[in-house]
Amino acid sequence: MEALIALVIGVLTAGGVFLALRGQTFPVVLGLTLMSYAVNLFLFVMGRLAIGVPPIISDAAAGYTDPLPQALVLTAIVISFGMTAFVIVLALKARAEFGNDHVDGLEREADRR
Amino acid sequence: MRRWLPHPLLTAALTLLWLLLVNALSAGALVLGALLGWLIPFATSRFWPERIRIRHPGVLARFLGVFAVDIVRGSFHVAWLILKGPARLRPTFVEVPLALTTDLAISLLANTISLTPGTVSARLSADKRTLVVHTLDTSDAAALVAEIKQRYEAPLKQIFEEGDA
Amino acid sequence: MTEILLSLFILSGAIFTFVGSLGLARLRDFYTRLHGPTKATTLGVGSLLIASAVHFSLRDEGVSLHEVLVTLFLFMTAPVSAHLLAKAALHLKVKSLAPTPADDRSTPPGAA
Amino acid sequence: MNVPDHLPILPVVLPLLAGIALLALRRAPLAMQRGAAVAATLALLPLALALVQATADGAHLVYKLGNWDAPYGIVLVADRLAAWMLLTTALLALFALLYALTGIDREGRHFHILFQLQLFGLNGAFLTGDLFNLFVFFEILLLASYGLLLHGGGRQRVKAGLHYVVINLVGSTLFLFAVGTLYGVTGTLNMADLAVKLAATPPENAALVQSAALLLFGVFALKAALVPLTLWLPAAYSHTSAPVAALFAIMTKVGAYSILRVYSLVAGEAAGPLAHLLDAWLVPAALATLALGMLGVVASGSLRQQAAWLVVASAGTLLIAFGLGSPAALAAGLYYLPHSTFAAAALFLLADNIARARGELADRLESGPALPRARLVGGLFFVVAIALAGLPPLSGFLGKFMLLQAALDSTRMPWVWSVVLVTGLVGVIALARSGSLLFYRTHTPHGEPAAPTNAALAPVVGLLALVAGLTVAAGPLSEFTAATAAQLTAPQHYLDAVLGGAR
Amino acid sequence: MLDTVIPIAYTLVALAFLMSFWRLIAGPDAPDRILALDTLYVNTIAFLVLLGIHLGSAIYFEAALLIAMMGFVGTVALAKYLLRGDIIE
Amino acid sequence: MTLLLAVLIPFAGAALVALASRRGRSLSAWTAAGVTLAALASLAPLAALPFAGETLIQQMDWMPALGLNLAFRLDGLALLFAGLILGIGLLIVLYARYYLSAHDSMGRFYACLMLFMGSMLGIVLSENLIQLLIFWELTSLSSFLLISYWQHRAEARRGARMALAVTGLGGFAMLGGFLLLGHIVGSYELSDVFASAGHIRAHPLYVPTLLLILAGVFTKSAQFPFHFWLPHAMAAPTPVSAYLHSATMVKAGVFLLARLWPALSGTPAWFWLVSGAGLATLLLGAYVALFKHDLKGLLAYSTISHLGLITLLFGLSTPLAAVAGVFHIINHATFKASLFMAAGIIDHEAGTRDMRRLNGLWQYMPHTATLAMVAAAAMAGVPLLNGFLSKEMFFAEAVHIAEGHGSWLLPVLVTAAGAFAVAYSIRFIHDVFFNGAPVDLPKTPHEPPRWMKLPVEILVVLCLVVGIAPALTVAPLLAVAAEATLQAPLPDYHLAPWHGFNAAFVMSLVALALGAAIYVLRRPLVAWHEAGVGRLDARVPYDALVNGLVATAQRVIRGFDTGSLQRQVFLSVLAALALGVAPWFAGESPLSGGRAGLPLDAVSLSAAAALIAATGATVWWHRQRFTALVTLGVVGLVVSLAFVKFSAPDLALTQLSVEIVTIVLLLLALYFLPQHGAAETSRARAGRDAVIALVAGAGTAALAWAVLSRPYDTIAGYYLDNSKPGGGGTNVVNVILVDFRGYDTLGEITVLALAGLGIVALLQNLSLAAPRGDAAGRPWDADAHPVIMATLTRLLLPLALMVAVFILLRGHNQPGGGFIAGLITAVALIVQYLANGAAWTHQRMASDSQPLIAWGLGIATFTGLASWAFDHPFLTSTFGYVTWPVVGKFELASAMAFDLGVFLVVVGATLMILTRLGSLHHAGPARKAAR
Ligand code: NA
Ligand code: NA
Repeated sequence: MEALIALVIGVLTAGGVFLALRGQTFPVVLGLTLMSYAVNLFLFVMGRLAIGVPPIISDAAAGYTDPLPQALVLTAIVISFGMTAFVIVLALKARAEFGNDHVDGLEREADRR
Repeated sequence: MRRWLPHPLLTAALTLLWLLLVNALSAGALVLGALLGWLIPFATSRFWPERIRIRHPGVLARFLGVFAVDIVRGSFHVAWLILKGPARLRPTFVEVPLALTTDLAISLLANTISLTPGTVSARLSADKRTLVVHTLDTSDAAALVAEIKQRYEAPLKQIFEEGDA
Repeated sequence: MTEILLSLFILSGAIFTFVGSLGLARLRDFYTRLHGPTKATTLGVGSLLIASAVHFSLRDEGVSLHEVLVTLFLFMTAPVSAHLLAKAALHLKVKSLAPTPADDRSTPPGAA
Repeated sequence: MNVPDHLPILPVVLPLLAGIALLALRRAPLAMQRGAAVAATLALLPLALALVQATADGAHLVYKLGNWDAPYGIVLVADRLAAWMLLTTALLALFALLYALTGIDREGRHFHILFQLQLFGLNGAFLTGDLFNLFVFFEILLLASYGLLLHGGGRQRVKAGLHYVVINLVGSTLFLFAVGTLYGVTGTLNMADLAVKLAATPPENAALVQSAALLLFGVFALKAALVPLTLWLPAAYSHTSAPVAALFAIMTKVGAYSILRVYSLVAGEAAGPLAHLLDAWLVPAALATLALGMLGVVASGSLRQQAAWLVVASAGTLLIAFGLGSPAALAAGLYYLPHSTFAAAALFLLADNIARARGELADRLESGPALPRARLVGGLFFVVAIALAGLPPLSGFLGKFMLLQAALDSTRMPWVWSVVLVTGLVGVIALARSGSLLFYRTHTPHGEPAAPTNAALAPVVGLLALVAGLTVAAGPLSEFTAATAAQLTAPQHYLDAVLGGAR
Repeated sequence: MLDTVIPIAYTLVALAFLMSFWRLIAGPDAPDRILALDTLYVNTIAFLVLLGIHLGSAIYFEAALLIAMMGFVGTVALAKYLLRGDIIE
Repeated sequence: MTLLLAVLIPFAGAALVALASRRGRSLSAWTAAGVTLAALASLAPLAALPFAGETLIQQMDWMPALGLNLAFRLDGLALLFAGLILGIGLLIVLYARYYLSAHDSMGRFYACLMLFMGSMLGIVLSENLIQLLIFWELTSLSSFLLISYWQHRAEARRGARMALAVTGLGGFAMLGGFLLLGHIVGSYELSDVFASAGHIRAHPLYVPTLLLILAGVFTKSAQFPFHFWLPHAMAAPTPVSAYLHSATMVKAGVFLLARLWPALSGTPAWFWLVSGAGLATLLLGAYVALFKHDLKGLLAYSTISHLGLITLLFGLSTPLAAVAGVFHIINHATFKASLFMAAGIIDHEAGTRDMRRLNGLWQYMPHTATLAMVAAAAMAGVPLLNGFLSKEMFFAEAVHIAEGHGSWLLPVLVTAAGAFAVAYSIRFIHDVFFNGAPVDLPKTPHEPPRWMKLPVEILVVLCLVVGIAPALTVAPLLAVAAEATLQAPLPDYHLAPWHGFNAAFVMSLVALALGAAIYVLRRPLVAWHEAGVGRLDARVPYDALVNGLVATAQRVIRGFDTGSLQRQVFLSVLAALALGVAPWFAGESPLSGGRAGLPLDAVSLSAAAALIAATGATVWWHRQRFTALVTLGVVGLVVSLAFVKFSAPDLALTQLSVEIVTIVLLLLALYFLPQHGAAETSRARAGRDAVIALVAGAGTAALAWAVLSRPYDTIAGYYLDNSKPGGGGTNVVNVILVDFRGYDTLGEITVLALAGLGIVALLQNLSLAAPRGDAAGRPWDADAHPVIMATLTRLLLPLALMVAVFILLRGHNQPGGGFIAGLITAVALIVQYLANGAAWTHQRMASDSQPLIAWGLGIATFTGLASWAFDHPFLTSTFGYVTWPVVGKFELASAMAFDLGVFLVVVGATLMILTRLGSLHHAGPARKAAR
């Protein structure tokens, strides 16, 4: 299972990086979102994988997984949500300012130096 | 009374909802549920200013029974159709002329249709007088329309609109 | 006995869930595919939720009915989703096996 | 517990409360908003000074948030370094804010709220003793900086802002990967606890923790605009509004500060597999940054661009000092830090004054008609240029002198000396060129351009007064930074102060 | 008995999930994909309920409830986008 | 600290002068003179000390730990220079008063002059080398201002920049040299340096130290090959040239040679470097001076030549040569200052400095001509003038050295240089004052004002009296200065106009005769020179160097900083890869640890397969944006599923809610963006990106695997143990969020609030054209708010709010909490917008959600602050159990209030973001105008 999760994190990162390297705002936003999925998963599994042992104290519980990474990921999710929202709006602002949706405000590849 | 408890039905429903959420029946839960059930409608009343009145509780109960049976029946029917294979289906669009006038009743009818045997309400005309329904497997469109009108529209009309029109 | 009942609910729930998605995968046009999830899958989940309610009511003291809530939510929302999707499909003139109705030309009441 | 016991949290809570108050006051008259903003910023000064005083004897004030012991709860740790950073920030912020009051705060919405929350983020980052909390405060100061950077809008600004935001999002992702890995290996987040645990890393985990620590370094390097992660800075700083650019003079220092803070704890002499971790990376990258920065200064087409590249160069200089790592070098860097911050800020503000007075020509490095109040503005430019080029007698020279002297003991001395001295000369040549293009009139003026106002020049003068203060008081201040460096190179006290309760 | 039924149920749900996903990839039209996503949400609810029964924990209930709510919102938003482009107008 | 005071007086005076200039031109001149006199007066009482054989050292701490103190030294050498600086400075002040025209700003001139004067004084009075360097650089800076005084002239600007660049170069080198010297000696104080002379010369770092210091000396004193800036500095007003190039700026270099002579001289390296540069400069300057048509150009090269002479003398390393060097410093200062002033008078009166046009001025200004002739004769080394005396000593020393080395090359060369000096001096006189009639002068020359000539007269008198009676005049001063230079007893020397008919005198005679001959033959020589050597201009390579620097810089910067975000992202990823991968190459740590993992199961495998496929689909279809959005939804769903599966219900709830809000956000944005992305990258670029993306993916996967396959020790146990007893909640994640690490959460909601506020600020004045139809060109559906959806969502609202309250309240003990509750609330409200439209919804709720944010942040912060009242740190939580009749026992925790704050911020920020974005095209200018 650990290897599978590692693979998933790797795939998400690869997809995120590839999209972040695109030249238009929308795929870049998608890429950043994928990256945030990757990093949230990564941060989460740093507490190791455990099934059926949520960190909620009860007499019946068989055990608990590490709650700290979960708390960290929660914070990270919220923060990346705020960031994503901002970057999306910024993409619109850029669209309005540039007249196109290229990250550098260029119409075509040929426009660049 | 009306001022202090504008939506008794909603309050009751929400209290019940709270008990379901808490998944326990205790005095504390009831009190808190009732409190919230009383407060929340104040916040949401502007979204739903008119009161929902149910005029024939008996009809409603019967309607719900029919509906429940139809859902199960419909699901088995659709499952069977799916398993039988796509080739034998006779999909059709039918237009159901509506006698209902209120948005609530029309919406409930549309949802009922969507949840019951092989039909999905696909479009409501702009004048709200016709409902386009897609069926999965129908040979007689007219019969279907008639059944819908008789089986679902009539009771809904009775429950929500009688006396209004 | 209860375990048989429970198993029955679980199994039928799973089968309906499966069949709903099967329909989604197998059927030949969007409109027919729409029927699978809206009915079979919804009922499948409903069935599983009943199993859950039974299970937890029996295991712990007290009745577990909060599963009703999920069912209620699904039954309230699934038809709306289906309706909107069908409406969108009609708008987009998605390929249909059945002849599609003419565009809606009626004017809304009150429109000039 | 009485008020002085809460001292470490006050510089964090105050701007937060100010931000909230300003949010509540957003419909109040502008004068009231401004008054509140200035009062809040001004109030940071006594707090920072009190912290400097409280930490001057070498104490580490540990503030246990939520009353939870480290490493379980988050602790704030105020030491000389933190106090120094806070004081620098408070002084800088005050003048940046005063400049904004000349009307720039009205060019967009929420300026004062964003400004206060920016300070909240900065102060929080300087005080925290927890690595993940550092991430959180990085995000606060970044998001606030996004808002401030884009304040006022405009095509160039939006483009620079977009790049800045995206590249920082990539950086934040990297931060989390690094923190995550460190937690995954050590099971802790408190910097002191991390230091203790990392020092005891078994050999089979060595590469893993090194990898994580270097990724973290990558994040800080990005914030510090270290080569090759420099490119976001020139565009962002040269296209934003002047008070924001001035305030941002501290932003690269946040990266440098973090490098110093984290690696003084986890990569010191006794740090196990992490000992001397940055040795192979930091100084070469910093030298390249300084060189690139100065080339940028030479290549710039406008004064603001030049100022931005000077920020890059100063980040390079600072990190050379931090990279050398000896107490003397750290002391030099820490002395140079406020200097370069104030001087760069002064240049951004002055450039804006010049740009506004030159109309169409703005701050482009092209000769034009004589400026109104040319003698005063030119005189100020002369002083700023001296400060930034590191020429005598100002603190820039003293900082470089300290750095070069400190480098004498290093094997990298020839590299450090060559780059620092040659870039110094290049800086002089470039700034002389700018000055003569901007201030030496080549044709007679047509029309009456708007003269820079006293209100707009006063913050420049104020910042230069700070530079002068750094120069005059170089003795005691360099002793303070030497003491700070000593504190940093002997982290055991930090560890004891933070973990005392837990061990 | 449950020990045999639950793995079967898991497998069926997993297959359902994969088939829905297949439709999402295959399309061919946007409504198909939205429908498939909606179905995936419902499949997930089924999975969560199963997991709850299997692990004997009521902790997954809220997730199921939330998926029911959120899945609906997502579907509605996506469908409205197809209809109107501007989803909040 | 009298010496400090003396140095500070001119600096303070500069400010005074600038102030005085507002009150009239003369006042600033008088103030400047007063300041100079004040500085002189402050030193006067101390002047006796050097003559009494005492060295006055005054110190004050500045940066004692670093060896940089304010330390001043007054010995003979310093006194001599201070006298020259202030004395000639005073004459310059007087002269400039009449020289500057009505267009010239007196205030600026005198202020800069005072700054320069103070800086020079600082150099010569410094005991600490670093302090000396500081004043050294200040002379560069203030001379920049002086040279560029006529800033409207391109050559003035260029000359000033060149001087600054070249002397700046030297300054930076010298800083290195002084640092090394300080390192060798262990102190920057001159006294310590002198005391360690032997140690210094034996030190392995001696040669680099010497080279660096000499770089400073040679650039400042315009020694070959750094001489070229000096002629260009002639663009300065003549008083500036007279001051800078006689007694001060260029003399700073030779002053330093004298100052460090006891510590550094006497080695072969010193001998060859210093005397070599001096000799080359001497010859070059003397030769070129002859061919300059510009009066000041001639004087400039003559200055270069004389500086070479002085340098050569110090380079010879004999005490006697050093004495001669000091002597020539004095003499050159007097005759060169007067010559520059005379040249200035001529320029001032005749309107040109071109000797081809200036002829026969004797008839117009005989008085000035007489003065110039005497000064020029001194420059030529004519007997009975001061220049003759030091030149004799120089010739004698050259002969002496030659005898030691057995080579007569040096005497021959210096005689040749002397001959050229005679020739250009004759030219200066004959070409200007005689040689026929003037050619086309701009104005008719006449004698200058009385007071303008006075400084020249004083200096010329000095040339004479020193030349005739040196023993009675200059001898004591020279003795103390020379003794201070040597830091040793003086050698035997004799100051007199007549030393008998010796080798030096012969050389002088030869030089005079040869010089006259050269002048006579000047025409063919000029022609020959201008056809060859004269075409060489050091400015050309200098400009090429500077332009090359600029061009290189621009090329490097443009090449690196293309303004491309893609490049930045690429570099960041690359850097991260390099940093992350590097440690593994050491090869000591295995990638895998030994920890046993969980078994795989079918559901996880299918979910992972779906996630991977969905990620691939998102990437593959990123240009079909809507589709990519749907596939991204699957990714988010599976990630939530993973959270659920691995015991993180809170995370799953959060991820699900965020997921939906993000999709709504992206849809809102997509409306204004192209539905289909254009193909913007080449295949090769995409291939490169794919490779780096895959490598980055492999890297993170490996990192994750490396951690997951290892055991770890965590502080988690503490949270599990203390959550209930210490935090009052059983949901440990929530207790961490609102209590153990509540500070993080406070930060997190601030981020969210900032996002909202930032977005509002961004969206201000933003208007975007709304597309009329979808990507396929279909017009939008007419039905904006389908009835069925509208009705049902309204019904759902109270339900959803109830759920939100439930999630909020139970969060402390069960999965949930303020954040999720906030998102549920926000989503429930957003659905109202979706179903019923913004206008309808705004009628039913407050459209401004900023108060919610303020309240939320405020509640959270004040909850934290409340703990102060109980003497606890910020954010200390408290909880208790209350029992009410009927209701029973329930928990109240301050953390719940904190969570309420979180809830409000989330609702406020989310609503704000979504609704602002949703009403974007309503804010368009067209709509506004219509209102
Ligand atoms: Na139906
Ligand atoms: Na002539």
